[in-house]
Amino acid sequence: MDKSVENLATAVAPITDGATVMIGGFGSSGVPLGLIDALFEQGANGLTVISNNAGAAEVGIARLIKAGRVAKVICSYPRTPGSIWFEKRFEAGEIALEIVPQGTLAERIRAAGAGLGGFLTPTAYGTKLAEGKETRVIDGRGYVLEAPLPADFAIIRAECGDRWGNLRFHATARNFNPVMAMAAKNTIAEVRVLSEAALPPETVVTPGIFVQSVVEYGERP
Amino acid sequence: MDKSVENLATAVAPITDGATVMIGGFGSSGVPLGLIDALFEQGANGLTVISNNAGAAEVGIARLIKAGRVAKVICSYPRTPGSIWFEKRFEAGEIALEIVPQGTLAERIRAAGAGLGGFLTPTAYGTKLAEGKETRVIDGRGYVLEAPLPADFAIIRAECGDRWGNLRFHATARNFNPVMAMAAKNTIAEVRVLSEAALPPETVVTPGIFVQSVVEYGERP
Amino acid sequence: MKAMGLNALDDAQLAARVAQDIPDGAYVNLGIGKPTHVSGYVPEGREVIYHSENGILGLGPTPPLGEEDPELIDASKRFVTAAPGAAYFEHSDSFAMMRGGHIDIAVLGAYQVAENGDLANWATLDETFPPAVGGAMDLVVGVPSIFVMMRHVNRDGSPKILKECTYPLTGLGVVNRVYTDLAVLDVTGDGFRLVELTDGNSLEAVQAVTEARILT
Amino acid sequence: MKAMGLNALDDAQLAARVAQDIPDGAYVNLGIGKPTHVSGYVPEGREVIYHSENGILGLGPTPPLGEEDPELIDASKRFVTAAPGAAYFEHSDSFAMMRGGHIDIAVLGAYQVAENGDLANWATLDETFPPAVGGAMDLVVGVPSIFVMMRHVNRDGSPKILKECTYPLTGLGVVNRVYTDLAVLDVTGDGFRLVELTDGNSLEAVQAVTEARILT
Repeated sequence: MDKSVENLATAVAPITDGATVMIGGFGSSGVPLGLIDALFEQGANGLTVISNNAGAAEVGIARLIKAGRVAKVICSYPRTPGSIWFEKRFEAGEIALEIVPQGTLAERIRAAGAGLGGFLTPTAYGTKLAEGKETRVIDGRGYVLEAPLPADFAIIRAECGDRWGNLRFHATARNFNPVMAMAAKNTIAEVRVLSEAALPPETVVTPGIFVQSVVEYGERP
Repeated sequence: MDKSVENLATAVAPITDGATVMIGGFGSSGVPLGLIDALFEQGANGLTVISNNAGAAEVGIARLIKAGRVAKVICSYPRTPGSIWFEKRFEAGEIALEIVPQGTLAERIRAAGAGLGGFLTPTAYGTKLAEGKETRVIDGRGYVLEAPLPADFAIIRAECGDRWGNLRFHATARNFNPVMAMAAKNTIAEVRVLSEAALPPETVVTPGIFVQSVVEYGERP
Repeated sequence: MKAMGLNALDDAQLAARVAQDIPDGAYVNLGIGKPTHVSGYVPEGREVIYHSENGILGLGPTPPLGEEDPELIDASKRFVTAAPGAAYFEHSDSFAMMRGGHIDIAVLGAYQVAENGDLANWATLDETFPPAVGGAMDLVVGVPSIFVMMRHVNRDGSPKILKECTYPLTGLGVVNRVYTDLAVLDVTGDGFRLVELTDGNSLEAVQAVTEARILT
Repeated sequence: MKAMGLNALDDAQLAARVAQDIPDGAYVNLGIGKPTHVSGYVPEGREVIYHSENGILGLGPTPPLGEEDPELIDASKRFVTAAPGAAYFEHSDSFAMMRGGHIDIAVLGAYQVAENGDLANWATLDETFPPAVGGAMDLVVGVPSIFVMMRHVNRDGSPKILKECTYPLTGLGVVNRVYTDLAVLDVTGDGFRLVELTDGNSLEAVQAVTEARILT
């Protein structure tokens, strides 16, 4: 079994126009910048992006948004300092936005990966973000029913991977990358180091079953 | 911060009559045998035990069941080869049983630990184990609504721990131990090695926030 | 017991037959009992990754006597090893793999299979035994290809391949293919369809020990 | 801006005041902005474990210049270090800690707090900005002690401590205690109850800049 692919362009080649793409990272940590740039070059259009933030300055997701390639963003916090391109597109009505509380975002992604049909969470109960959603009260506590959030692709970043697709992360660059790997039909992982040897089984954070391809990209953010 | 306690007896002292106790392990792997024996000596009675199996021969959970200390078992598979004491008590009507599919058991435990109010799972839809439960069909697929399963105590086993309560496991002895740690009000961990130094943060599987006390018990199963 | 007058594969032959249909690169969960033996017969050159519900992906062969790790076991509680590329994980992740559709094939034993794909393999009608389900119900809802591997008939000669299951169900409409000592059958929208007969058996003879109709 | 004629703590004094109420051994989440500074004022001898939503428990002090790890940041995206006993984890585990009641105290900023404990701290009524919620709604439902830390009044002198919030809510009835530059107030079943006044302030003067009634 060898899930490694030669370069970033090959890795992102399957991503089609209109695809839903999860993009790992939180702030600038754990963002698959190599894959995002390759996706920029590749040209896919009309994307729905699921990510915690909406990019900053002119790099990463912001680069895709600036180029008008993103139709919709599903995230918890689009207003990072420097997220000028998201704000511009949003004000102009050129990009759709679904705001999801961060923990609900992670849990909806996990539910998709774990084959669940939804879950009840107390988060956002009684607030604007629960409007139009089914709710119920259990033992005096209010809950919102949230649906799983799957994706066609996930592009994620890890510190180290092997040819079986096993991944290990560095510090807080772990963030959304493991849950996103679970939830996408096709998960593409950029790794700082592609290990010749198999990762020791005890140290694996994302087991290879959740990863369809691995590509080395040595640069650090 | 120092969550280590001196011995097994001190560790299990808080467990009261009638408590709900999660017990980690799958088969004979990852079972906190030292803590179970200490609980046997300690005397708490009328326990509800949540565990994958119901013990075998006369050790572990089977020892508690033999002594008539367990009022109810919530598990997926009580009929391990050699689970004679469970079967005896069950046939005599001396122990209550709630059978939960294994994945639903793990997920209900996790839901309790994660503060969720329940979840929809396709598992058991249309079967005897979904009888009396709320169901719904989403996109043509049937789901059962399952409730979180919390506990007063979890007694679990890990390979290595530190005074902050951080834990690391060995091979398939990991199993239910990490989710149970999340779901109990008071989690007591037996560790083969209590490390003087903090575990490296990248290698921690169960973060110390989920563990209230740690006790060294060097013996292997 | 063999069905009278029919050619029947023995357990090893049946395991070898199933193993032929496990492709290179597949993620596979093998159930307790007969299915466990399938891994020994997968043709050379195919790398198959075996999952066990208790938290390992990449089960390797049985360890040599004396080299067992008591904390490295499979779902049957047998000692195993970790193959290259293996990973350990906890139970909720393990069942996310099963329920979430990440495992390609599960091979399971069965008491009964019905022509609509219903499977009964966790409880009989005998109420003197406490029920025990384990991970069977999670596997059948989540894994896209469910292969059943069993004797074609019960020891008393009664059929296991039925119009409708009489035992409590494990899952509804979940079985894709049934491998028995007498035949291989696919479950289709119209019912069981013959894939192949064990050499020397006639369809009529196999149909005679099968309650459900076998389409060709 | 200070409320006219009142003695007001500066940001450092306010952080120090909050820090006094963080007990030894507590698991604490500090929100973006003013709350971030609380950790610098926790009295000597107390070991407090700081959680950050992006996957670390055991935040240590800011690293020296030039020794930053670009992949080790907190929720404010500032460079941090890992304290002894720290652990890294992924997002769904991080929010299980928050939502599941495992973190003891969260210190948050606020636009508005109401006398029933309602909190508004994620959106105003200005619709020209895209909304952004982050982890605030998860924290307030899950953490048993929610401390709000803010100026007592807005820059224009209008009250932030209200009978009812007018901005979109973050959570309903979630705030336990409010620390401002002018006073410390507990949220009780009957409304706000005075804990202490900043030295030199009279209750009357503080009440005059507070919409909700302050009980004593």
